[in-house]
Amino acid sequence: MPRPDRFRLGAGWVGAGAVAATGAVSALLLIVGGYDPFEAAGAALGGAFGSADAFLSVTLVRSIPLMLTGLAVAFAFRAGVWNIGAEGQLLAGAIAAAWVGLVGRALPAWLLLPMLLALAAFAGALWALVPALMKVRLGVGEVITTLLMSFVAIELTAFVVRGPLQEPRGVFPQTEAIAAGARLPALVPGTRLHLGVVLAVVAAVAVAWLFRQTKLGFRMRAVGASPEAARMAGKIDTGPVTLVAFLGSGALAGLAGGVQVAGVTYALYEGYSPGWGYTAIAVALLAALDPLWVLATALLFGALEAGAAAMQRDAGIPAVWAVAVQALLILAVLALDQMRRRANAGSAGV
Amino acid sequence: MSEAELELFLQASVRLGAPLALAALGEAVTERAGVINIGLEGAIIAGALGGALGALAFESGGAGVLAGALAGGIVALVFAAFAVGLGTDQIITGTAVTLGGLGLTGAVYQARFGATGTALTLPTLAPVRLPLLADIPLIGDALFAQAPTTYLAYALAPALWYFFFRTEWGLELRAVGEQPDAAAAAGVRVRRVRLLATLLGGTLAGVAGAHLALAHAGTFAENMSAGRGFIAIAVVALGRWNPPWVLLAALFFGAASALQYLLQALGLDLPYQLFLAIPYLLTLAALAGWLGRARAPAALATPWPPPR
Amino acid sequence: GGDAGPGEGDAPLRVALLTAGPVSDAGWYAGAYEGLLAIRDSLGAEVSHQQTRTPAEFDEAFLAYGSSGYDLVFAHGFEYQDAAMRAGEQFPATTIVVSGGGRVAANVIPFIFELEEGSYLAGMLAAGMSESGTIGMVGGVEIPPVQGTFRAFEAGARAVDPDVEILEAFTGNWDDVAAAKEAAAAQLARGADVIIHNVDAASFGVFQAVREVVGMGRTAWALGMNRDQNDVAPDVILGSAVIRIPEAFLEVALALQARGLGGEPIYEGASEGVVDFVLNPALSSRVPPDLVGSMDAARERIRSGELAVPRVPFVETESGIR
Amino acid sequence: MIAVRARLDGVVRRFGSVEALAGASLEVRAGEVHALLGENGAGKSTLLSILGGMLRPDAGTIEVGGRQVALASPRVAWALGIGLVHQHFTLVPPLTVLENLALGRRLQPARLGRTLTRLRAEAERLVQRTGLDVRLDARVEQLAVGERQRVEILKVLLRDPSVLVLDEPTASLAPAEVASLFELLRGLAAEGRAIVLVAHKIDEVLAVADRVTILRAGRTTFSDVRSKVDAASLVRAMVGESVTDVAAAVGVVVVASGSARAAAVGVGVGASVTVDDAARRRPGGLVATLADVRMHASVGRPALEGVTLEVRRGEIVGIAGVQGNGQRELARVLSGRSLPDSGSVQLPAGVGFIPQDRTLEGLIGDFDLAENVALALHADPRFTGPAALRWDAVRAEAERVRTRFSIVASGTKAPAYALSGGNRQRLVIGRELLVASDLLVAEDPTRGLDVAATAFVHDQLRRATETSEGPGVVLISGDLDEVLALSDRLLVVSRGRLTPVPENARTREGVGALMLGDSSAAA
Ligand SMILES: Nc1ncnc2c1ncn2[C@@H]1O[C@H](COP(=O)(O)OP(=O)(O)OP(=O)(O)O)[C@@H](O)[C@H]1O
Ligand SMILES: Nc1ncnc2c1ncn2[C@@H]1O[C@H](COP(=O)(O)OP(=O)(O)OP(=O)(O)O)[C@@H](O)[C@H]1O
Ligand SMILES: [Mg+2]
Ligand SMILES: [Mg+2]
Repeated sequence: MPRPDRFRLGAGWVGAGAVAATGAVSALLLIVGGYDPFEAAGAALGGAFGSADAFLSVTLVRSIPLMLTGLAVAFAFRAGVWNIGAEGQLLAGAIAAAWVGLVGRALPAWLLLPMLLALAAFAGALWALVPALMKVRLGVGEVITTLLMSFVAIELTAFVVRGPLQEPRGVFPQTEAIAAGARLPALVPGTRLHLGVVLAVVAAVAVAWLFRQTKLGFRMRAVGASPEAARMAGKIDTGPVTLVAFLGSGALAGLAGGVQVAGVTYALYEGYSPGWGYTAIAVALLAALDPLWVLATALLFGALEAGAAAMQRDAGIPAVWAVAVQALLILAVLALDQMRRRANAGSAGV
Repeated sequence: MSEAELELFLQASVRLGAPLALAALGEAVTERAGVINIGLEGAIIAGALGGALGALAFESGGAGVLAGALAGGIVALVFAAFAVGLGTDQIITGTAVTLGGLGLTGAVYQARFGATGTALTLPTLAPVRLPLLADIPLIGDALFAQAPTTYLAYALAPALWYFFFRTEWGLELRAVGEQPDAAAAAGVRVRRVRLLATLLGGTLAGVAGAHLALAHAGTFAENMSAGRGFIAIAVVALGRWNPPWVLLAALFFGAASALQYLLQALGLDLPYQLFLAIPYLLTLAALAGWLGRARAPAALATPWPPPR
Repeated sequence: GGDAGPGEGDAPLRVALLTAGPVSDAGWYAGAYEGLLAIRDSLGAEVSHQQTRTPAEFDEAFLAYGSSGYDLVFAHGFEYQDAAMRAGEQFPATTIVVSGGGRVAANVIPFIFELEEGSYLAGMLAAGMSESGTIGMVGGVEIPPVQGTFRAFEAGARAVDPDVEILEAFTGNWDDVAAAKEAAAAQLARGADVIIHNVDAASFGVFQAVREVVGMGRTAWALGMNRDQNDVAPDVILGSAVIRIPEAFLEVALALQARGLGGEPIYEGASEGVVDFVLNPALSSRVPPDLVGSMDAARERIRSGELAVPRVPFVETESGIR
Repeated sequence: MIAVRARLDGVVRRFGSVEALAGASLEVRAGEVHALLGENGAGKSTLLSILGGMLRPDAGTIEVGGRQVALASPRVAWALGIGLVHQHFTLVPPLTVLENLALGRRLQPARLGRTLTRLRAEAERLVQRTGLDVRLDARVEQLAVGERQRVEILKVLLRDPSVLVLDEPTASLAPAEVASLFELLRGLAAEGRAIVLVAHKIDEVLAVADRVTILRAGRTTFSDVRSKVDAASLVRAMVGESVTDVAAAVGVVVVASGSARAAAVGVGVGASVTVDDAARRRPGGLVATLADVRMHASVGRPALEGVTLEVRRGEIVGIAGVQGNGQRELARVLSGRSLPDSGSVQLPAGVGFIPQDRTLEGLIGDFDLAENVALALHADPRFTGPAALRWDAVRAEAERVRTRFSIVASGTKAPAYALSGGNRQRLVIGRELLVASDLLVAEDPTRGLDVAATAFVHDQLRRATETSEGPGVVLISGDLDEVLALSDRLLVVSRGRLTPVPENARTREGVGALMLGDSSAAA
């Protein structure tokens, strides 16, 4: 797996270069498909950044689950735990959040909301506990187990919205809307931007602090960078550190699920996540596993998705084309970032 | 359960396992070279569309398989150009390639058959009964009355095993996946090996997609790969990167999937989501019970030359 | 897209469509998209479509259409209903029609396709044609429209043969053709010889499974759903329960333009000519005439309201759930 | 006129802002053993990597066989007959030794079996001839460092290079192996091959070299034939400092502290100076005890079979042995890194541990100097608050280590992977001395250190054990000169058992015999 290698995405010309290269290739693709690339670009930019409302209500709101799951992935990966199951942990958190939000109607908001978020995080951690124990106790690689747990979580979600948590009419596979007191308040009145973004930023700062300053964070990084050296030179018991990485990661992903339920959808549905937990891997790796950079890369992916949706709506680009352009954009960003890194490394590349 | 049902269950296991086996065997080669191609899903769906278009154009299932292989190979080439050639992060690149594969196949499909889709009926790849073998009671039909692509999977398992462990090329491939620096120091062309391994993986994923469209479904639909690329990656790990085991793991997964339809058809009154979760739960149990402790190639997902 | 043309006279109608799946499914979503295009072509409306991938996008999509002044938004799926209610409140000038929705407001209108009426007839045909006495249903995801059609199918079948055995299976999604095929194959192996589906784009897998057992010498049939699929597999599909979604959409748009929709759920069924069951002309000779006769009679009784096909009620109105 | 096999001229190579080579030159001739010397971090490995096609120079010319070439990859270098034995291992751990030898050979690409059969015969012949004992069917990950080193050498020799380049091949070989390797090198040179050798022990080098080239700070400062140099002049050329420093480096370290003891150690030039035992105090209290410790190695046979050992404060217990006799496990148990299968272990709190493999076990390449120092300090209350590490204190400590051990690095923020081999070792030693208040377990601590650094480390060890309050030191080493010179008590480890060396056997020969399991020498 890639090693953390800090870099700065924002560095001036990378951004400019990415836009140029992407523009060229995507434009070509759109022209071949019979669409107007300029209209598409206008729509995408407008949809992502065109107005304060587009940015706050759409781009930023879309990036919140990516921020939190991105942090979850970075948290685990930094400790050498390849948790690719943030998706399932997010769903576990969403299920717990929906449950709290439904049964806790009688509780006051100041109690209900924190409870909802805490339980969502707890559920996410619990979902990560299975692969964690399989890894620590049985030595079973987590890449496959976390993935499998995600598939199970998808079916579990489908089950609970038809079974225990189904709306009272018993017809629709979804829950009732959660209590008003269980919802995250708007951060900027009049927009859809909810308090979850503050939570994400606080979490990022906390994780960054953990990694940079604390004993635990140091141990996690050491185990992640070299378990052998951590044991031999650091006298670190890798088992507990690995467990913490799993549970913390699961908790962050679970929190993401809770925040989505409490801040955006207010109810749980089948097919709840479009794959936030998987996109999160790209978000975290593009940020070189740096928690603060995760905020930025999540925003980038949020903007990409917002732009793709706006392209459909406002420029008549079919969803499939919008997705293809999105893929191209990611590749372009990657390629340019890579070239910039090589240039920075001078002649160090062999 | 009647014997007929058991037989059908076994047949369904092989049918569902075969595309996984093809894709997973290819991915095993890719991963043995230290490259994890998360873009496999994109290669499979491209293979399915390529297979469909090829079969229509040449009115032949066989031509469809070749076209599907080509389409999967092209997707893998894009992935390799970035992840192997440029050394970009393999996971992000794979994510983008899957996204692009799903999007572009949809776009091509809609461009060719109209935005609202059409009822494609494809020339299929007919099952071939292997004489004698297919007459074995119970398992004969299941294993030996299948599409030719299924036999390709059977043949690949021992062939790839031989390649990995009994040829110098295989030794180089494994060394590249374990310790690319050491391989390079010994004179192995690391990137070339990785490129070829990735292309082979994509090609087989394309065959898997063509198999889905031509030997299984007889049609093409958007997203019909339905996550099989990711399952195949899990199957590789379940099969410990060893081709015969990978084949068995794919068939195991196929059986676990077939079980859900069997159980649903039996009319057990349980939530069907439980049945849908069976393959994953069974695999988890298998891993916990007796298949754990597999070690991935040490340099898996590590770009070479390293970014420092 | 673009701005609404500054009108001499009336500004064109602006109509949007939200789908939760690809419109290339040649089924449920394709019908809606065709409806949107029909509105564009017949009424000169300015149209827009977005495919959403997650419930988290619902509010955003309504916000986008509501705030840019769309007159009519078709939200083609029950899952949009809660977000539609929120959006309806925020954008009173926009009318939102929720296919299969269960909540009503002045400008949020459930749009109910009574496909049950078609699948009741399908059930009759299935039971009448079955030689084994076992028939099957293969569903994608267990959502109200699917439940509705399956319950009606069962009722129709039992009306013909009270002892018929009916199998049911779900694949968990709408795209996985191979999974749908295996589900159907498993039912065929259990003796089912007529299979209906409600798996949208994956329905080809069901037809393929039937074709394969027919190829091995058995007699088995498939039934189409949602749109007229008779020509998809003319050799095995006896008939299809159809919704004429495009026509229904166009009618809604016309009604909105003419007089507004007035806060009432819209039901479209057999009596409106939107839902029907169509026999495959290529195979109709295989269906015994008296079975065709009793189906025709049932159709008439449904149209006249004499025969109440079982439905899963879900629309919340002031007078309770209907 | 002797043919020039390879010539590097004006070679420049930068790593970011670090200029590892600033105009280095090297001329290698057929039939000679050419020693390349220099302090840790002088650029030796970088220069050799360029010759082996692993790195590309930023400037300068390379000629091989009289033609200017671009050594674009190891393949190209191999094709030109250049074989490089790396300082850091380039073996594939899960493969067997034989498979590693076959890698990249393309003898029978489609039939590995035949290639292996052929190579087995060749390798066995070479083993016979060189005395480099390796188990061809063992997997490399099972091998100790010394054995890996032998495999590296064998791998290159099997390809029959005309220019053989060896970067510190002797650092982890037993004395007898060093002797036979050198004999082999002489033989190869006599066949007309060119040999380039990096080693830090000047006596070794002078015994085998025909010509000597010295690198200092990336520049070639000296190059001449063996007959015109002696140890002192070489060290002067390497260090370029005043004569007293040179003397210190060459071997006589005069401890200028107020201590009563004037200790002298002889390493480097080989002229061992015996320790003034009388000046040493009696050792202090018991700090560590092993009683009847048994342990299995991670693979295969038992590694420790009933080891009993007591370590007291202020003493240096030397444990000599050939790699692979259980020292790795002994070191891990003694340092509290591993639990034995049976037996009792009593250890103090302040334990320092210098592991055998600095790159994989001693350091984290991606961590900077301070973070690597923190590996030893993260549990120490002096450097931690309730949750946070006191990074300012850690960094200050790291800076102290850096200056005290003269680590060539841009600062405490330099990543460990950018350090040269010797500087990595300095970092590990400096760090472990910080925490070894009660016990220091050191495996081959001076492996890969240059002369001055070796002397310095030895001095540090002696100083630490000067008083009976100091830590006990367990020095596990295959370097006989080192253990003989430093140890208060000497034991030999052989096949998982410890045998004390009787006073009358405290000679190179006596200990050497014991190391090979010859118990008659102890009698
Ligand atoms: N950006 C890229 N896109 C696609 N393929 C590439 C790219 N870069 C390299 N390749 C392919 O990868 C192969 C290996 O490239 P590379 O230059 O590393 O090795 P080589 O030249 O074959 O070997 P060596 O460098 O060891 O002599 C090339 O043959 C080329 O076909
Ligand atoms: N990958 C790298 N990145 C940055 N700096 C490096 C890198 N490799 C080597 N250096 C620097 O280049 C200089 C020369 O290193 P080199 O390894 O050639 O020294 P050396 O003479 O072999 O030392 P030693 O005797 O310790 O092995 C050192 O200062 C080292 O820190
Ligand atoms: Mg060196
Ligand atoms: Mg090259």
